[in-house]
Amino acid sequence: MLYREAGQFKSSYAADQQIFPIRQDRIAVGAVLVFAFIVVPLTADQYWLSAILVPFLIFSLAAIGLNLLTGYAGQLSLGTAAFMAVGAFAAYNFLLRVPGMPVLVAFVLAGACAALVGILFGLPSLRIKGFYLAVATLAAQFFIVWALTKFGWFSNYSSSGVINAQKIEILGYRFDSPLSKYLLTLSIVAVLALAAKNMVRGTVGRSWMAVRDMDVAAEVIGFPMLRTKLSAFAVSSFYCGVAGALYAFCYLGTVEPEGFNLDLSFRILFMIILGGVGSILGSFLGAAFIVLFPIFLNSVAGPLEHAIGVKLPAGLMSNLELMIFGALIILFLIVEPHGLARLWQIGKEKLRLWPFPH
Amino acid sequence: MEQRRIGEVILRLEDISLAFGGVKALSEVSFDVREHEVRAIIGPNGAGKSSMLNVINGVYHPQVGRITYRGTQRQQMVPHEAARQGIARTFQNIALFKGMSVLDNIMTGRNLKMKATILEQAIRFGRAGREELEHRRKVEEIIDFLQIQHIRRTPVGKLPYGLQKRVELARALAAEPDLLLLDEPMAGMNVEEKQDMCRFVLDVNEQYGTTIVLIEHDMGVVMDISDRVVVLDYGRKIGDGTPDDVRANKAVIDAYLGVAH
Amino acid sequence: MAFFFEVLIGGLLSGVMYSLVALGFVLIYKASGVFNFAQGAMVFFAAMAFVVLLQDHGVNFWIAFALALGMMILLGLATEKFVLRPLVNQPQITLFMATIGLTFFIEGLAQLLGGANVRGLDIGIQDEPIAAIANATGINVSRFDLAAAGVAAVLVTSLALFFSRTRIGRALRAVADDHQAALAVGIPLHQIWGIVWAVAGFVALVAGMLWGARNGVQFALTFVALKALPVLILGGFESIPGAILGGLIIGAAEKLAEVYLGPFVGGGIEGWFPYVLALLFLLVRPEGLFGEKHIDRV
Amino acid sequence: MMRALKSALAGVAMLGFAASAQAQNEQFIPMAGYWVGPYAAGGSGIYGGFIDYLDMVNARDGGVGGVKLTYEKCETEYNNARGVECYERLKKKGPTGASVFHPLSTGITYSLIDKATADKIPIISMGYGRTDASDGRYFPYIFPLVTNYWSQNTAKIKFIGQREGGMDKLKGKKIVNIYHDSAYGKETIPVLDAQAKKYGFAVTHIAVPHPGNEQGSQWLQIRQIRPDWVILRGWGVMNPTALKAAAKVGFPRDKMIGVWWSGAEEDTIPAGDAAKGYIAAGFNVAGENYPVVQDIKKHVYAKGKGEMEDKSRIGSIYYNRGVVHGIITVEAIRKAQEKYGKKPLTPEQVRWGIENLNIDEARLKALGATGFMQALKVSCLDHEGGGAVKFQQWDGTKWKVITDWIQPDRELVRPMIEQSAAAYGKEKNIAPRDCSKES
Amino acid sequence: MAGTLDTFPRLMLEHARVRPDHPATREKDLGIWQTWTWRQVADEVRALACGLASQGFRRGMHLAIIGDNRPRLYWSMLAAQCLGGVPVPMYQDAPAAEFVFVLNDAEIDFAIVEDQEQVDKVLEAKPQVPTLAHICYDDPRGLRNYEGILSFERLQALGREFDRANPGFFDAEVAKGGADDVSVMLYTSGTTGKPKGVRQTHSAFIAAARGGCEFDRLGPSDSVLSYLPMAWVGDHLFSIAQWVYAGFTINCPESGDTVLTDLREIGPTYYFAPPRIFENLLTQVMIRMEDAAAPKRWIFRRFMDVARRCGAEKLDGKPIAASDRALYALGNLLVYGPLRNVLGMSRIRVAYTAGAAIGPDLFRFYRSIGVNLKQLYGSTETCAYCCLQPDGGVKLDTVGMPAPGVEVKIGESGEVLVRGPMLLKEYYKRPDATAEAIDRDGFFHTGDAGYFGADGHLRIIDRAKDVGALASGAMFAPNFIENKLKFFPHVKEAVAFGHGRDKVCAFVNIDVGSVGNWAERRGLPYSGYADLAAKPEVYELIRECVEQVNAELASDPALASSQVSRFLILHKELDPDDDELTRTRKVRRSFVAEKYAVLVDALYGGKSVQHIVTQVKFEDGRSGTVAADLRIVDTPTFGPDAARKAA
Repeated sequence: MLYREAGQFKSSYAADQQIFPIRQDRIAVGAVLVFAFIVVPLTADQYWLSAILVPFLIFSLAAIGLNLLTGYAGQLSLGTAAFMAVGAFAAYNFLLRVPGMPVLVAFVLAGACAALVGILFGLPSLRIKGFYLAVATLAAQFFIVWALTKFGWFSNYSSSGVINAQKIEILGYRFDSPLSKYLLTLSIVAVLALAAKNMVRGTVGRSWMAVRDMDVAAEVIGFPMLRTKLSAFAVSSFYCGVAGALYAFCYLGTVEPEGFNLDLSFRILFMIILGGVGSILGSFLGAAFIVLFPIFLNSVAGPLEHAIGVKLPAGLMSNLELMIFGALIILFLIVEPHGLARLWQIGKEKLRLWPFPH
Repeated sequence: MEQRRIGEVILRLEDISLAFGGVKALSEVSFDVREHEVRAIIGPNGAGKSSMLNVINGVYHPQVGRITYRGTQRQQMVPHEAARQGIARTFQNIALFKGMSVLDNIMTGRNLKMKATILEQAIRFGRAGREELEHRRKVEEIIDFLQIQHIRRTPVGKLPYGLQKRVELARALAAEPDLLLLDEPMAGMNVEEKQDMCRFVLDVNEQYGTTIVLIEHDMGVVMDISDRVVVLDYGRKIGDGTPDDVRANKAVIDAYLGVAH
Repeated sequence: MAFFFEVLIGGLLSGVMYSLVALGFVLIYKASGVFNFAQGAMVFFAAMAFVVLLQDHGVNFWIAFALALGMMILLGLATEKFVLRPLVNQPQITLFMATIGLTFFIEGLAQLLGGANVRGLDIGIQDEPIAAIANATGINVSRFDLAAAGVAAVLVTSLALFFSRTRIGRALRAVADDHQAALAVGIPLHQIWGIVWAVAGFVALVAGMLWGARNGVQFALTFVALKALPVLILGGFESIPGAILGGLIIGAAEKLAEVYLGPFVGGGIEGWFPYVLALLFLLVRPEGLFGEKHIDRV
Repeated sequence: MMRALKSALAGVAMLGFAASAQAQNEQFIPMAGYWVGPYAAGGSGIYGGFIDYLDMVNARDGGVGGVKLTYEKCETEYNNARGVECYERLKKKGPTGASVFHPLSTGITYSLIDKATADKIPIISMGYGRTDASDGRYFPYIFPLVTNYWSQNTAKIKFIGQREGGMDKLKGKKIVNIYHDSAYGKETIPVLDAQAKKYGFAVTHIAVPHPGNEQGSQWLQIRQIRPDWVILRGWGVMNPTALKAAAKVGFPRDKMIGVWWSGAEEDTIPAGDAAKGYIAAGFNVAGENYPVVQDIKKHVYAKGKGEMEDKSRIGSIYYNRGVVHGIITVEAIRKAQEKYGKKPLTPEQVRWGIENLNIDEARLKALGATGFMQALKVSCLDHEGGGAVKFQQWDGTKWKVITDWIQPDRELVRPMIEQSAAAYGKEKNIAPRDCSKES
Repeated sequence: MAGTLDTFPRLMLEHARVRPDHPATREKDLGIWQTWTWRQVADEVRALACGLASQGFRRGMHLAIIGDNRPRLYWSMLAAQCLGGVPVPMYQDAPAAEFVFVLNDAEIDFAIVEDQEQVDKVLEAKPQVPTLAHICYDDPRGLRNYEGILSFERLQALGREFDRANPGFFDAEVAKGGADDVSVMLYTSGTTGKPKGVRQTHSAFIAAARGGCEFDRLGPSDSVLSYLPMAWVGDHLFSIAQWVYAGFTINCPESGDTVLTDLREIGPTYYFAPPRIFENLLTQVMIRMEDAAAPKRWIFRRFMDVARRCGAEKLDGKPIAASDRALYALGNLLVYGPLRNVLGMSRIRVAYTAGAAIGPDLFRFYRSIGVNLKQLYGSTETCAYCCLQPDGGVKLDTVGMPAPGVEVKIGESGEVLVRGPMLLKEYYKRPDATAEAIDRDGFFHTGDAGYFGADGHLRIIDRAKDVGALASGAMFAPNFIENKLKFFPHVKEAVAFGHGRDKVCAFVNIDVGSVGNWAERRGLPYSGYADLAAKPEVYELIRECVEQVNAELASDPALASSQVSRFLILHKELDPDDDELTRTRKVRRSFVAEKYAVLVDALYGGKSVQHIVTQVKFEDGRSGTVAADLRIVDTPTFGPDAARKAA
């Protein structure tokens, strides 16, 4: 309905292959960016910035990372949180141990460290597939968290194993207010999301999808299995690593390895299942849902008690939340295996074809 | 019409034997393929035809035998290495990438010619963007060649069988192969689709000079379009020669007795 | 040396406990090709249901057992109907993710039922060393572990008999071999799957009671499933003997590793050691101990 | 979308607070706890006691100085990220914002140190959290009140010394510290090492991976070491498992000393007989025969209200610990009202109240909590206040107090705290406050 | 435009000079719209012209152009004109046999054709066309091994070489051209007899182009989709004459199958289509809307009602009620705008339809959703049009007022006569025909019967010779009735009989798409056209349509006796390959009547079933027979009173 595409024709491949070939999409994306970079900073309060938007962005980034691996390359991973942990601790150590290390460089290096670890744990993917691989990634989850807890060097011998993220300073500007952290996170996430989008619509993305859809054929047309899968692990882990660093530096400020537990990995997996496997947009939608939904349930619980005057059993909401999440996962897998992103896609198609149904 | 110059032998298979567990798929099969020719492999079901193709491009590794491709002898090869050397193929059961559009599927065929690193692709700067555009043009030519313009953006999973086969051929062609292996390119097609596919195969062979090895059940098609035919039965070679030779071969007639064609 | 044997025996016996959980996985995988991540949650749920009946409602032990079994069967059937059946013919990985969702659902349900506190469960067997053996050899062997091993042995034997001797069992095996073919010869697939999920529920209940008696019934019970995964990788997803043997190997290996290797690296390696072991094993034999080699046809 | 959601949430909240909207004479206290997950027993017990105490004060006294106490629950699931979200959500609630924040998790406490300092909201981490925050010069807003882990550990060693017949008898003894492999669990490793050096005993640290429901091999190790004492530093399900595992390898339970997070009914009852004889430290005691608990029953439960669904938990260790949380919070507000007047106070004013808290025995008696908790006096230098613990032993059905308040080894602990806090200050570039200038 | 710009080549060169980088031609090829600017077009044409010259193409020669709408074929026309030659575009879907006549009649020496298909046909015709010496092709696919033909690239390469060797040649040739030179020769579709070559001069077509462009204010920024047969005068006017006159952009679709997609992509501002296309589009719309969910259908119906009520008036700038204005604005957001968009008509400023009568409902539909659709009237001999509907003065039942500079009058027999600058110069080699068509006063006899209303608008009734009379003496205008029937989406084609008879009977062709969809929704299985056409349910459906037409006819006293009293549904679709339709898809009524005489007899003989065997030609050229038993159905007719009620 809102899409008026008549007259939008492409006279070059460059125009045809741009990220958003439809003008209305470009306008919408522009509007979202304006909203995120200008409207939000002007209107959002601290709570929204630091408790919802920043984690939402960080989880989106992690979800993109997982989506690249699982959604695009078809390699199910349950170790996302561990790669985030690698990123968080690596960034901390780079800043701690290399004098004068710029923060952004540290983030990139943190991603690189996570990528290396990802490659290491991706090696088994050459021989094993499917949930065998999923189980193998659990090894990464448990081992990495254990190693970070166990070897004091990683946490600078902090007695508790907790690390305190250093202050973020870029070109003399201190990022310590929630707003500045939000803008920093937003910028990094926007850039990386764009890069992810570029990758998935380029050769490397096609190589991942090829391996996912039909690995023998992928190899036959010349995608080396080893390099392709490992590149997926590396890039995915890079994203998770950067997300982990942001998680420590822009969100919590202090983290302990146990914070990057299996539960977090599952949470991110849920984001992509609900949001949309194999979709960058889905990563954002899923993250938004998983971040907001519990908060929503939680914040209605108290007022609800007041309103109806009945004391709800302790934990009711939290248990319901678990059940609803579980049920939603199943529901989505049954009804719409491609998640919210597909629903969005369908809605958009409908709008494009409106008033026709097909 | 005879403009193709059939050249030297470019692929030679000698004494290939292949077994899965205890089951022998191929036993001491030898034959060769000349440059620019259309070489057919025929035989009843289970004769080892697909195994033969799989041996050529390294999906299966024969226990015994030698493969000589363009003068280099090798025992075995991994498939992507074969691709690198200019061998492309299609599969008996369509092996398209179901989650991708026709265009992207065909683009994957260009992968060996793309050089941009992941980083370049991520920022889509310089080489990466340029390559995408250049290769898109190439792919469009193939789309044009195979007349599948109208399904360019369709996810391959939604296409009818015949078109999927055509897209698979397009993907193989996108690699600009020297040697094209076609595993039953016309299986399951109706007469019209078969005619189209025959024409495409011949056009490829003619226009690009691509050497073609194909497996086909339809005797008529095989006899029409191939220069030489190898006949396999129970993993052994029972005939080899021009279509006419093969048609006259006693062993072949026996093997095909009862097989309606 | 006595200590080594004590560790070894202790490991083997706790390995049996892992096998018990792994058994549930294997049953379901064998029949429906579903890797049921929710088996751990089912163990938790079963134990919780049992404990709540026993303690909060004062139900007699055996009646509680029967009722809990009934609930597990219901849960199994419901799972088959509402989760598996709509997802039939989906890729295995999708089913796997669905069972992760199921895990969360069951966890929430169990805690809604019984709260979040640790609940003790006494099934009448003390988890103490058997004095006679301790005195004779200096090796502590837990009475409880021994009993659990006994239960596991009985369970495995009866399941093996069930599979080989009964009509349903044979149908199950047929289904496991080839769904389509089974369907073609008139085996009621959904009924079979329902039965398998019910049996898996039964196994979960037994495992839940044993684990609950050992550690208390609480949310953390779901984590035992995580221990069963490497067991499965080692033993192969489709093999009951594999699950037993895998359990024994993992149990013994992780205890030995923790005791003898742990101190050198700071301990606490039990969490990942079985995984790394299984992983290394996978690299050598991707199909597991008893799995069959699989060839991709193209 | 965000805006829309926000107004939707606000709408729901309005609905709830419509009745009390006009009453602005309120002091808001956030209740970020956990009622689900592996550690729910602690969370539900402590926040049960805490909330009941506040309700009792409201019902009995009409609030503090006429100011009604209000609260709102927020589920953290013992998860840092959720905890931070709860903090951010609740910190601006009420007419003056969150008076004081109890994270009830060491991890969340760590995550909030910077934020709370920036927001000028006091954090009370009673019996957990960051030990070196006891040095108030570097941590003006963090209060690890009553006693911290290090103090407690020295008291524990003192207790062992008592049992062994003197601190000199510790030489050559073997002590195992079996700990939850997390920030919380690892806190006491340095202080134990220091004491081992000081008293000449050998200490072995054995980690139990989260959540701690598998301890077979750890206890086999313990059996191999054959220690004289085992210090159990567990949490949640790790505790009953440890007791059962100890029973399994035949380690005497009366040689096991638990930290206060390992010494509640929820830890022992599930272990059954295996728990009998087990000793645990505590900065509060179990039992409901204290006037303060009786008051709660009278003013809250008798009217059909109250947080605890399971009434038998009233008077349990965790519940009573919650009551201690309540007492200290209320007393801090009361103290602050002395200075700032009887009106809703800002968090910063409450902070002053906490820092100048002085609950002596007389006050304890007035509160009906004599013997229930220790007297404490907080200062700018000392954000701990008390430091002593009582030891209790499980007799199979209930906790029995077996010692009086045992004081910590301050000479050992304080320098370590100061050193650690100074290091933190240096890392974070914080100049210490000059406590002589604080009033 | 300066006075010297009196030929198309000069106009083209002027554009290349004035707006060198303005897109002149686009073609969807290799996935994108390949674009050529005016400068590039001028270059291409120059190379091509020189190439033709190098091969011996000289002034006055005819260049056959056969193929779909390809830029190179359009350029070829200009190239021929540059050399003083005459392009002769031919219908690309005609079989080789039909080529022979035109190729011989026009004495073709040179032919530029699109692809292998056309090359094959031309080569097939060649033995019978002694003059044909040069064949040049655009698309080389499949032509590798053909001997003696020239690729377009090669021709241009030769041309560039020639140009280098003879630098002044091209410009000199262009300079030699005069306004009164013949610029194009178009063969009339030949509803009757053999096609005639209509010779039009530069000045005639430029006058026509100028008139149209000024009338509708067309300029360089406009854009059209060139998809109609190049041999048709309408396409020549729009895609050549007005293109080169106004300097706008023509867009060639990727293929015949993708026209609708391409239309949507390009979103032309100026659009031209015969009623059939508009009708098909509307049918598509209705079919697709049938599948929509109920709420959407409700919205659609609701707002289409609003549009019917006030849409056309709004477009004409007439005052409408405020409530309607608001509803229309909402409808524009929800329905009309999106609808225009999916039809590719969002940007259309002016759309024309011509060639046949358009149904009032159809016409009103497009105008009501905001598409400025207008009718024009004209023929090949008048450079496509002589009457146009002005903006704001659009009437459903007229073809508009005489175009600027055109005189139109009604002859004594009621025939429409036209005089003006865009009249044909002559019929090629047919002085007799020329003399017959143009009278002494210079009026061209259109052969159409019509009259001017009081408003000055011309109304066309039918072909003058087709207007007949029933046995009762009442007027019988078969086209009129047929069109009324065809306005139903279910009716694809209709043939009415009645001249000299006592009543009117009709053949009907159902529209397989529309009726098929209708059948599917009712769970009615069918195997093909013939099967579907024979269904009693379908007969009932069509009977209702006929009945409605009868009701409408009954309300007009002059036509009341023309009500269709019996009809049958033909067992096969009328097909140009079987000569039942012209290439422009007009019914050849007399041919049909002759071919299906047995059916006509059955209709009038009162039979209810008739067996028929028909010869058909299949697509691959083979022929065969189709046999069927056709049912004949009576339909109720109305007296004047009943009619008023029904209407």
